[in-house]
Amino acid sequence: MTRLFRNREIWLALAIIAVIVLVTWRFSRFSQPSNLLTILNDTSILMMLALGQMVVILTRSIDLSMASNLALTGMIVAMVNAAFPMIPIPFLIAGCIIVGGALGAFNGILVWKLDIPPIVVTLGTLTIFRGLVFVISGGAWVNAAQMSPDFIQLQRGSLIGLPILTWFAIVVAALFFVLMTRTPMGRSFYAIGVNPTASVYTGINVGRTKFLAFVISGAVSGLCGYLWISRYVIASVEVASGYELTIIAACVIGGVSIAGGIGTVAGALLGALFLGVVNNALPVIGVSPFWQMAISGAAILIAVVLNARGETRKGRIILKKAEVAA
Amino acid sequence: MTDTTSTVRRLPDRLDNPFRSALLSWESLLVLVAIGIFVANSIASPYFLNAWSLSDMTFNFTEKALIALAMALVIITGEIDLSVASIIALASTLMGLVLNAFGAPTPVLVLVGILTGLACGAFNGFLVTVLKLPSIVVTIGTMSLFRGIAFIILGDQSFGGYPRDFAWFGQGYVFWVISFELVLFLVAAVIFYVLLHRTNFGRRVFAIGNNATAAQFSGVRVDRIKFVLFCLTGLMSGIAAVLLTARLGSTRPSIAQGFELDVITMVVLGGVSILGGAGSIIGVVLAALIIGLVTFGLGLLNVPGIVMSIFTGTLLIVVIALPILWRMWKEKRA
Amino acid sequence: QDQTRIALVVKSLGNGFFDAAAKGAEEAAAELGDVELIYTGPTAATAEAQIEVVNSLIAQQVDAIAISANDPDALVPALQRAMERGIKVISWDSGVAPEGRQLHLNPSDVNLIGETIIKLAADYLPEGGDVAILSAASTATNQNAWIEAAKAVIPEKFPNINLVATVYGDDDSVKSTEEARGLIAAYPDLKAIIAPTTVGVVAAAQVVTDQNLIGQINVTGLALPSEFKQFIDNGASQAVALWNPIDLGYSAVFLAKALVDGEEAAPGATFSIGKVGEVTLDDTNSAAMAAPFQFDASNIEEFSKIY
Amino acid sequence: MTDPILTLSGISKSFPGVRALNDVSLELYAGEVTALIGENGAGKSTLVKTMTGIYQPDDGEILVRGQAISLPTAISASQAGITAIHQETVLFDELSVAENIYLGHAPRTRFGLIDWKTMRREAQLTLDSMAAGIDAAMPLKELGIAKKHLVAVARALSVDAQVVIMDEPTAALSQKEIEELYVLVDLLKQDGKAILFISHKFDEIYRIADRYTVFRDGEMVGKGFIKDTPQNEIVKLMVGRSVDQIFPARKASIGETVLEVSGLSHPTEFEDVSFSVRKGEILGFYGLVGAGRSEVMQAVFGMTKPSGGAMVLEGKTIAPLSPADAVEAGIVYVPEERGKQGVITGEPIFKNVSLPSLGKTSRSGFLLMAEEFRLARTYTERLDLRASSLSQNVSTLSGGNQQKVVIAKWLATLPRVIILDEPTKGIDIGSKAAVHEFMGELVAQGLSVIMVSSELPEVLGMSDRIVVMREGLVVDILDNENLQPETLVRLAAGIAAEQAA
Ligand SMILES: Nc1ncnc2c1ncn2[C@@H]1O[C@H](COP(=O)(O)OP(=O)(O)OP(=O)(O)O)[C@@H](O)[C@H]1O
Ligand SMILES: Nc1ncnc2c1ncn2[C@@H]1O[C@H](COP(=O)(O)OP(=O)(O)OP(=O)(O)O)[C@@H](O)[C@H]1O
Ligand SMILES: [Mg+2]
Ligand SMILES: [Mg+2]
Repeated sequence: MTRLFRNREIWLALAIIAVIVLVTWRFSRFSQPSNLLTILNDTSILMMLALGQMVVILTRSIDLSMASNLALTGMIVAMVNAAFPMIPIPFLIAGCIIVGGALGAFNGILVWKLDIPPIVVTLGTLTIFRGLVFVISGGAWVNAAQMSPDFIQLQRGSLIGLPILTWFAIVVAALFFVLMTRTPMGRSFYAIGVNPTASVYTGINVGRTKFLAFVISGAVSGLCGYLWISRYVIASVEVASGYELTIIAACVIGGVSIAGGIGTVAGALLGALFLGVVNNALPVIGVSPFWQMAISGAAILIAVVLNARGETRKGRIILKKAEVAA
Repeated sequence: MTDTTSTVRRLPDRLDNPFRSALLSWESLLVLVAIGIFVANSIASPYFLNAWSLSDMTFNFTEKALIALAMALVIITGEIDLSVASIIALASTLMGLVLNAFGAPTPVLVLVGILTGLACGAFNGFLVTVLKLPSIVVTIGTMSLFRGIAFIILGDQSFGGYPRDFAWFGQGYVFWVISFELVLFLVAAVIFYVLLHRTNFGRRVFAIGNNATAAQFSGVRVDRIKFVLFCLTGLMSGIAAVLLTARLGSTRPSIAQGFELDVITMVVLGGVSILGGAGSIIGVVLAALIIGLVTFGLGLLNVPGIVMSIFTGTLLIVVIALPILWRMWKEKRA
Repeated sequence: QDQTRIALVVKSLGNGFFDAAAKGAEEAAAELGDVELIYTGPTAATAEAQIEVVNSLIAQQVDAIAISANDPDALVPALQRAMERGIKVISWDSGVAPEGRQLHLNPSDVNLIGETIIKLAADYLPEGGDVAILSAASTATNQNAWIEAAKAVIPEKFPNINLVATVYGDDDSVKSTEEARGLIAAYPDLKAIIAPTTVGVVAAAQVVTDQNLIGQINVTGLALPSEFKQFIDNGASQAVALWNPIDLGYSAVFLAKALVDGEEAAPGATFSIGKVGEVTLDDTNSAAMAAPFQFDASNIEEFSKIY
Repeated sequence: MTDPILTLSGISKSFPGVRALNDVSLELYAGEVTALIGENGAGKSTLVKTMTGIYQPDDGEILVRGQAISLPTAISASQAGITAIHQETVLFDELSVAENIYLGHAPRTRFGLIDWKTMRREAQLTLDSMAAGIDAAMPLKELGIAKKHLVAVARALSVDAQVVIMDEPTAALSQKEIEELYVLVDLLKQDGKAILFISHKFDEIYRIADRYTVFRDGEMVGKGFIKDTPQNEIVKLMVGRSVDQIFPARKASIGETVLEVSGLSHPTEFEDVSFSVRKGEILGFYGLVGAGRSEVMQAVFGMTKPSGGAMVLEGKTIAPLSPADAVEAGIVYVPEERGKQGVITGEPIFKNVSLPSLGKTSRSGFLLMAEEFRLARTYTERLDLRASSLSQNVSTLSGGNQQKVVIAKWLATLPRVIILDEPTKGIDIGSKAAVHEFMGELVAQGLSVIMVSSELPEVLGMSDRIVVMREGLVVDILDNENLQPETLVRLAAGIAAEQAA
């Protein structure tokens, strides 16, 4: 039991429930299943992005280019769809994952082969990718009228009562869960985050593993590029601009340690969900939109403080007496 | 050591030639890049080589570069401050508030701006050094918090009507085409150069960046120094807020949006190691100049800002990658 | 130099509205013959980015700047500097404070727009009800002026319309979408969303469509026919309005050229704006181009092909 | 005489500026322990890394049972039947014990996924076979340092290998665990494995090794059978000269009490620790690894905050809140983890030395480089530091020389009390004698020295008085006169207490 409550995912889940209960107390409609499902659906994209970012952060790296990657892939897919509406959507989605993965691989190669710090690489590609959106589109937007109905409608369909978009998130989360807990690759992300030098001794190629992490975060960004564009039915240069920090915030709130090696799939999902619930609750309880930013900032800080409390390494305890007390 | 006194070996101060290593340094690479871009600009646009043009150019980067000076020190210690742009927003908003609420005179406005910056920096510093939270996370949080407070205060309003003498800080010229902003930046650059490279404080900053634990074990007050550096970054952001507000003549909560990444780009391009422990002020000043030259030069060709960012992004990666590729190439040949 | 160089500076590049305006500006330049048009602006709609654009235009010694400003005050110092260096400065669409320009071209009359956006909602709400406004950035000059005008006109002309909230989507499709969702969640009795911005109106209509609220909530406001046609077609909106952005860009270039050619901008002065007609400056040196034009199911098809 | 299982011949390896290995050879035989002996920086660990696929040799070949093989990765080495306990801990705090043992070669299910159940079971079996008393499902971070080391051993044994390499496996273990390790080595020998054993401790080399190979400065300088070779011969091969293993006579006159610590406590690490150290005295701290000695010292040094207790230095009550306060008061600490806490790798020698003394080498806060060089030269030369220049990066120095930089740094502050935490851990025999010699000099100059050490001969040879700690408590404080080693061991391990009870 005590072990259960030392688990930060539990605390985060409780915090989310607390917010929902508090808001419901004043606005009963908030916790209606339909509204909760809407929130889940609204948060789906952020959840997937947070998972991609988590893998990178686990390896002691950071991917600041995810939002730009998303915008670039999204613009490409929107333009392709506008030009060739007959291409089936599953092909487009596969294309997005490949393009996004390739952009991620570009980051990864620079990190792996040239050993440039990830924050520098992705700070550069953050601006480069977004600039390319402008270059390929000539600055023009692709709007709903130009997109094919399938392109827009796919994620809005529903399956067993849940929107397809939510299903995307569920499938991606399940894949990540298997990847991170059951495959050598997933475990090597943790290993190089916890102790990069020691990883070398266990036969892990640290550079290549980081490269793979960037490919994964890129592929997720690419997938979300399509989902984002078809959700908001507009592709422009400013799509998801500044969103990279929201993604990182979701990871941090979810207990992913920025120092690498610590973080779980459940944590990242809950971190994203927390932001989703808070953002959704504010307008409902009638908080002026001008308060929104300050509140989410404060939420991030509080989450970090609480996480750090849980993380204070209870190193080893020498005194017998203290051991009993603990 | 019974028999060592006879065989004491004399250790020379250094083996390498300092002049030679200066020639091969990062700064000299940046000087070459800067000259190259300057020449390219002069050829590409007939309007570039003009005293007023060059003077106008400096306005594009001085405020960011002022913050970059302090940010360089923060990054050298292995920390980062992403909240600088939001500090500008909050400081500018509070200046507008005291102006509109009490009709405060210019000196009070400047003081409010600077003190707000300092207070925000101290808040960051507190979270990082006392609560021991990672700075990248803390400042992502305060980035929303500070600007969020500005939004709460201002909502959809704006503050304007800044006095004429206040506007001088952002628009005035000290001499001919030399603006006050530029002079202030140059003075600050000299001060920061001395602070980082010529004082005990600077030496300790480098030691922290190289190995904070060992530095602490060596009697360096690591937390105190980090706290001071966050305050310093806040202070410079406050000063930048004064300049920017004076230049714009108005305050909106969205002021200075996105500055933080430009500032960090300058610092990194300037050769400061993002991992901490290495960097120089000269590099940062050169990097600021390079970014100013690139953006202004492309602006003269009416290249949209977003396309310029491709150039700065590429420049960042290429300039960092070049020495590495060079070294790899040399190793391969050896 | 023989050519007159006129810079058309917009809030942000890529926006369909401004691209249409640029088209009109090109037309005007071609018609005038000796005009070289520079179409420029930042990608993110911020004042700082616009100032950098203005600075580089000053350095290029263009003859005139015609700007749609992201902030009425922040651009003043930069534009004043431009005027000091002999550059003619006008603002259009979204204005600059009078000391920062020589004249301002309103797309339409502020009060008229304010009344129109409320009327668009009220026309389809015979018994009245709750409406909310989804605006652009909280700092957008023109939107704020229209909203003020709209608020002023409600009590006397539309007493049964109840304006419950004004929210800001920052002309960002995601933010606008979220704000629209928030409105719908917070105000169960909402009957109409008024979005006096081409980005916000599309986002709101998409949300209403997605949440199957067609018929319950009417989306209206200012919209580009080409972007908005589908929502008139599917019933998410009954009618929207807009002036012709092509004419707006066209007129702006004519006015800028007139100033470069030596005409004086003073209260009462009259300017010819080519095929659009002529305008007269009021006592703040502002002029209004034309009344907003209404689109509904009857005419959207035709106009969606034009802009 | 059988053929060797593993043969290395003509191996060379260079790093930028250092020739770590030069044409060395080595043979390992089934069922025998070969000791690899050499000073710090002789190239022992580098050789281990070339044998385990972590480094690629520049030259030379590796033969397993006469077959030349190449080892491009760590995994290929374990496939070739070579496993190692490395000098650096190859461990992951955030992962479970079982995963630490199997990371990189975890059992898989039919679908290629990691089979956690089998992994945990196998790991538990390996641990139990070593009598480690560790639960394989536990997170590694909850283990003490010695147990962690056992996990590292288990990791090496989890690979089915013919060649087992142990690079200073006993450096972090206490006597009890060392004994258990010896048993394990015997078992491996009986299994017919070839073992390479690296150690600086001659007693254990003579106890378990059959053969030896000696390296000096990256070259192989001798090999043979342990039982035919006396210790001083090996030492001579190793350092190129003969070295006395005699501890210097303590001739300092002991004066009045300098530092008095009373009732020092910490919520989880130690309680009611009281001791005093006098002028010109070496106070030894003995205990098993993990007894909490370092924690006490770090509290005295202001690094960790005690929950209670008082300290009086030369009559003045002090309460250092940070190392800076302690240094100002005149207490300095040479930490145990040299690389992490001692030297600032990445900075040159002179900056390391001057760091705590910047106040003295500067004028009103501004650096005076000439002063810094002078200060650094004075103290490093006194310690006979081996370096090419004062601007050499400390990371390029060998462990022993790094230790000298740390000591020089503190001497330059002219301290009253100097605390040395495991000052000779991992240091070769030549440098060790120098450090001991030097401690004698320090006390002769009137300093007080506190020496934390887990090595009995060192504690007994150097200390005037000895504080014994166990599980965070001071068990006894003894005068070092006619002390029997057994007494100390019994006190430290708590055996005496049990017998009494
Ligand atoms: N990665 C490296 N880069 C540069 N030099 C290195 C590297 N690794 C080892 N060296 C150098 O190679 C030499 C041999 O080092 P090695 O670690 O093999 O010594 P060792 O015999 O294991 O010493 P110890 O007894 O202290 O463990 C030393 O001079 C060391 O500084
Ligand atoms: N569980 C652990 N995880 C990580 N590090 C540990 C752990 N236990 C001990 N250490 C580290 O190992 C070193 C020795 O532990 P400790 O200080 O408890 O014992 P000690 O009695 O001082 O022993 P020593 O003789 O090694 O100094 C310390 O530096 C400590 O930080
Ligand atoms: Mg070694
Ligand atoms: Mg210890």
